[in-house]
Amino acid sequence: MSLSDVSKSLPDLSISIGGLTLPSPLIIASGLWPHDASFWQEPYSAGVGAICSKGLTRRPRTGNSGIRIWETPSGVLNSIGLQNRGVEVFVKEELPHLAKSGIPVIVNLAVESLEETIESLVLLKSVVKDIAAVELNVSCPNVDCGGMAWGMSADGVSSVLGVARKVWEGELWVKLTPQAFDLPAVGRAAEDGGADALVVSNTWLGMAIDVETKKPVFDRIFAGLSGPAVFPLALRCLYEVAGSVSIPVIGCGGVCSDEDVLAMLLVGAAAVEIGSMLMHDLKCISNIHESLTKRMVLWGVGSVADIIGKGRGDRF
Amino acid sequence: MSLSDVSKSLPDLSISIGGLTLPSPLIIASGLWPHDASFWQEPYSAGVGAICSKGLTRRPRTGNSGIRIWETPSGVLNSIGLQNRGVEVFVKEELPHLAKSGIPVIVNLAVESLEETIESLVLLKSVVKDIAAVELNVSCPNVDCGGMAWGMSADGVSSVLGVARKVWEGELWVKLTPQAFDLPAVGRAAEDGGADALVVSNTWLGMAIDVETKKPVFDRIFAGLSGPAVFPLALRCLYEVAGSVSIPVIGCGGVCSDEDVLAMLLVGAAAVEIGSMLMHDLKCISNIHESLTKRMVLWGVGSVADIIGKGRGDRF
Amino acid sequence: MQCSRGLEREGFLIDKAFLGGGVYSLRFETQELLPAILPGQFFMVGPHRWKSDPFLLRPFAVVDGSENGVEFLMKVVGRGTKDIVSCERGTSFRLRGPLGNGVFTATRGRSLALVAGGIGVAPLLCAWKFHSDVISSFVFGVSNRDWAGVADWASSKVSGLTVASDDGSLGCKGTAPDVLKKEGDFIDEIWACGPVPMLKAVYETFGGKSLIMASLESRMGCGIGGCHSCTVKTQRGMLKVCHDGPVFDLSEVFLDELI
Amino acid sequence: MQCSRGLEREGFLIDKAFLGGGVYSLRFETQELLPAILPGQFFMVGPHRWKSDPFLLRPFAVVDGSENGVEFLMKVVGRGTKDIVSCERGTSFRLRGPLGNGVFTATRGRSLALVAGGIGVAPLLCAWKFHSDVISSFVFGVSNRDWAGVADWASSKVSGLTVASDDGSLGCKGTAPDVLKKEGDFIDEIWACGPVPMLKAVYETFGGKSLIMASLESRMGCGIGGCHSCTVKTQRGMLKVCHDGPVFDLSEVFLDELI
Ligand SMILES: Cc1cc2nc3c(=O)[nH]c(=O)nc-3n(C[C@H](O)[C@H](O)[C@H](O)COP(=O)(O)OP(=O)(O)OC[C@H]3O[C@@H](n4cnc5c(N)ncnc54)[C@H](O)[C@@H]3O)c2cc1C
Ligand SMILES: Cc1cc2nc3c(=O)[nH]c(=O)nc-3n(C[C@H](O)[C@H](O)[C@H](O)COP(=O)(O)OP(=O)(O)OC[C@H]3O[C@@H](n4cnc5c(N)ncnc54)[C@H](O)[C@@H]3O)c2cc1C
Ligand SMILES: Cc1cc2nc3c(=O)[nH]c(=O)nc-3n(C[C@H](O)[C@H](O)[C@H](O)COP(=O)(O)O)c2cc1C
Ligand SMILES: Cc1cc2nc3c(=O)[nH]c(=O)nc-3n(C[C@H](O)[C@H](O)[C@H](O)COP(=O)(O)O)c2cc1C
Ligand code: FES
Ligand code: FES
Repeated sequence: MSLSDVSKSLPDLSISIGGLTLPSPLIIASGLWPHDASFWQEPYSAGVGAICSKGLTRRPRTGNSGIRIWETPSGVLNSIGLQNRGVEVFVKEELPHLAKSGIPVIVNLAVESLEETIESLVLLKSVVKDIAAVELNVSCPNVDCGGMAWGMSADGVSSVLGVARKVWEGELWVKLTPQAFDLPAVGRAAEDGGADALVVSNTWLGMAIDVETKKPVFDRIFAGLSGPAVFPLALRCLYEVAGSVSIPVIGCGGVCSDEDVLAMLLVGAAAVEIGSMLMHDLKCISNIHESLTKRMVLWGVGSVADIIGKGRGDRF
Repeated sequence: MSLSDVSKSLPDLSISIGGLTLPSPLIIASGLWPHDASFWQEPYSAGVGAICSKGLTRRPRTGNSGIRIWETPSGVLNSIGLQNRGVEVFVKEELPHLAKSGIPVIVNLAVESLEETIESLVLLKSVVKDIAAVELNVSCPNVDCGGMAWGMSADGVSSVLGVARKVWEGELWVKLTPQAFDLPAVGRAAEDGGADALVVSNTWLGMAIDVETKKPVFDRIFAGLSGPAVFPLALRCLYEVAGSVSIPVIGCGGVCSDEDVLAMLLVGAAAVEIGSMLMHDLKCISNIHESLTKRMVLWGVGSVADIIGKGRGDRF
Repeated sequence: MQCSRGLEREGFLIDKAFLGGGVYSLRFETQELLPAILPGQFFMVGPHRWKSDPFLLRPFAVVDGSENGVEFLMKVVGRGTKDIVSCERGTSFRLRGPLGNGVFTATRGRSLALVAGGIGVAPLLCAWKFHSDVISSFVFGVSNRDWAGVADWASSKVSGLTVASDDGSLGCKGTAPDVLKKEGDFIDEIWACGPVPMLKAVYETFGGKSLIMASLESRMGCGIGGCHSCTVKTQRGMLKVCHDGPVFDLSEVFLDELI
Repeated sequence: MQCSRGLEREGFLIDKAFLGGGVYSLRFETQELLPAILPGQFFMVGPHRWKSDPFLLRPFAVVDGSENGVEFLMKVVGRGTKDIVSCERGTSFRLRGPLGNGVFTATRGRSLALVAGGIGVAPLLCAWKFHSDVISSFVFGVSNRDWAGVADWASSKVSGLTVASDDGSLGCKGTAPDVLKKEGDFIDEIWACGPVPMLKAVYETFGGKSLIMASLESRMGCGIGGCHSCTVKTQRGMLKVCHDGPVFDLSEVFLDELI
């Protein structure tokens, strides 16, 4: 592997994903950050390339009952159930404030039915100038009304893109689910359907028992696993998908450090999303940004683009 | 849930799996314990219900080149590549010593080709009296010569059992791979094919990058993830399979404590296998056995059978 | 909740005292100045040596705060609290806070009583410090004598604290709400914190008659209203304990849905 | 490797000294008696507070052992060693050992030299203690003056230790094998431990002429020959460093395959 040798001036951490340019490859993943403009500014904005909204649905959702979060070894199970105020309220009451921050807004849209997806995208169209990209969440394992199904197969994802791509002309990302059997095939279907980028991937289906009560912790029994525990799994998925498509792929799952970011870039990520680690440290993104910059200087690498895909090795 | 209320006498930790009775539900998983009789005795044997052999193949294998183990957050990636001396040497030189220990021997047989599987089972037949059960490993993600393929689908597992069940009349377990898309379907195929029990499951496909060398850590790039990190995932798989078959299911993946054992029993495991935790603590099984016993006394539960499946709750 | 200077800062454990009953008092010092802390507010806390396991910080109510320090009362209940109280003086911690927008606020001219159950005394000690002039009684209910050290410690901070224990082995015999009932004539407002059964008893005894403001607990991820982990069901929908609370008007809360 | 009484036992850190260059000397005390320890043997070590992250114990060669104690020399290279050396005296540890069947064994009447590179000095200090009567020279090669403290410490244990440094800033200038070559007339046997490039240099210089027994490193899981994680490629197949070594006849080892 040869990383191009450049001058020791400060490296350029900006990246491009399809038609979009972001100041940093570090994106806040969906479901972690408040839709509250006071958190979309210094000191939290330092090093942030973009912020994904909480998963939105056409209509407001109250989310799941019972316990919603449970710690596991180096991980977190969550069963939030897409609590959100709905796309309309988001567009009218929240987005205007968030957009003012200057931080690129990625709208995470949970795909329920095709009809609702179309309706939501039409609503978002009216504010397309405030939206850097729409990220279609075809992965949420907490919802039984179709959310799971779409991302499990190439066919499902093709159907979604068939309608979405017609309505939404802005940047369109698809956030895959690791529960899919053949992730590269699902990724190719998204590419063929016109996605501008893929996010690999979402939480992993797990569960927990509370030994004291002798019952499942979560009312819905299953919940999504995220955090450092899943990093080796997410990296493998990323490696597979990045090797199978030609659109940019964004890594997501368990990223905690500049090493994790570099590992994802080296296997082919164009950027990374960071989720659970923000619960551990609100300032982790600016810390990672700083150490990433230092390491790039040390390596003599001038831009993130010079790292992407340079560490894939050969599979067998 | 109601656990039957019994007298406070010492609880009975013995369990039965198909036609087999084991003194404890705690089984040492394949690939962790030396085939060295000096480790098949006190103090290591305390609390052990059975020991699975290293994965055996028809012919000796040297295993994989390069780094073979790598620590991850609360987990371990391994790429051993089934290094073993072959079934013949095992039968002649190793098994006699191990069997003498009195600890039930579970022979973990890696399924490569169907022919080799038949040949191996024929060899094992000659020493059937020393073997408590054969555990067919249709899961190993490190081997490209078919090992992966069989466990990925119901059809693959049906083919394997089609030949195996004809040759091997002793207890026959199938150890599934979590990479399969529809684990319950694969489990049902094994049950229909005549398996006496299922083990759910094996390691999860992951990878690692060494940021210093900017390369994949493992020569084969992918490796199997085990250890506490995967427990929530393994528990979910176990829950799904145990709800789909009527033969006993043995839980495996990330078990570290009596709480983990109880969680697996509560969702339906008839026993559990413990692997990686032995690297952390050689005596973990006797410790878990002790705390499990204490907790059963506390709960007023007289036998493991009274716990199995009592904490499943209802899915939706 | 103020976030312009950032809520995440480093603090050092400077004092640790065991009070009995599994409860410790812990004091932290910060280099950066802390914003003003209101009664009911809390911090997410964890030693820096927690890298990925344990992964989540734990929420604790502020007992007392200053410009560069904060004090908590911590009951050991699981692995997180066990590890925290095992830290030596000088250990570096993450202190995220002060968090919470729903706090204890006194209204002029209204009679006010405080009722705490067990470790729920923590935020009420802070409330007492701010509003002792308007608080007519403060009942601290505990299970038994194991809590003697904590009760003494609390009594040294709160003049006229009434201690009650379920088995009568400490202070008066009875539950905190029972004792408060005996003590009190009509009370306009009650501030409560404690286990769910106690909150229910308070509501049953005083609901409708008095405004009951209670500090609730919930499992938390972020503490800043981002992750939706910590919600409770209320008349106004699923509200976030960390952001909309932790102090709520109990008449709005579906008590049977509290975990 | 003896396992009848069990290899897994508790030990307490009783002494910790920083020697410079990122190297610490650590001494542990055990309550249970330790079996006799042979030079080259090692322990898998980790504080009890490691629950699941870090998960694996780390292997360290014995520098000195007694019935109820063992001493290691530890260089901080990553998260595990960093955390271990940050432990206070009194911290409780897992000590799995003594491990390894391939050890340093002296044969009567053969001339013997020791050559160490950096932290590889650890097992050779133990070998010296056992066999100083038959060892003609002991060369300790280091990179530079950062190692002065370690070199002094080692010199206090080994009379006649020759220190060499790559840049000449400490002891003689040159690599350890170079210096040994200058020192020595014909040597029957060399015991070596150090980084792979040093082992290769030793083999190039003395291979064929002297028997070279080297203590090798490898990433380990169990330390007892169970997991097959720690293998090295040799003429006799893939052998386990923990069980068949850690000391091997270098002429049997495929040096280019060492990681
Ligand atoms: C706003 C607020 C204020 C609190 N103030 C105090 C206080 O002043 N003193 C005190 O001792 N305790 C307080 N608690 C409870 C305290 O947070 C828990 O006891 C603690 O998190 C348990 O952690 P653990 O790791 O020891 O237990 P474990 O059971 O091992 O915890 C595992 C996980 O569950 C969470 N958890 C467990 N119990 C609770 C709980 N009751 N509430 C919230 N999360 C929980 C932990 O955060 C962690 O994620 C407060 C909780 C909240 C929400
Ligand atoms: C038989 C033997 C004896 C040893 N004796 C000593 C000694 O006396 N003094 C000393 O300072 N070091 C010794 N080492 C090396 C020491 O084990 C490693 O430096 C240490 O494990 C690194 O751990 P870490 O967590 O700090 O590094 P990290 O790189 O963070 O370690 C991560 C993982 O890699 C493993 N690892 C990393 N480097 C090595 C290595 N070189 N060898 C084996 N495993 C490694 C760790 O065990 C852990 O699983 C010995 C190694 C072996 C095999
Ligand atoms: C509390 C919580 C809420 C989440 N909500 C959403 C969501 O609404 N939409 C979505 O696509 N992903 C959601 N996720 C998944 C994350 O965006 C991310 O894909 C996943 O957690 C893996 O990354 P991480 O390990 O960095 O957290 C959520 C994750 C957590 C922990
Ligand atoms: C080093 C190592 C070697 C293994 N070798 C085998 C094997 O030969 N055959 C097999 O079926 N499983 C093998 N496994 C998988 C374990 O038996 C077990 O299924 C898996 O590690 C999950 O359980 P755990 O998290 O308790 O380790 C191996 C695991 C490890 C860590
Ligand atoms: S803890 Fe994250 S929203 Fe309350
Ligand atoms: S470390 Fe397990 S076999 Fe050597």
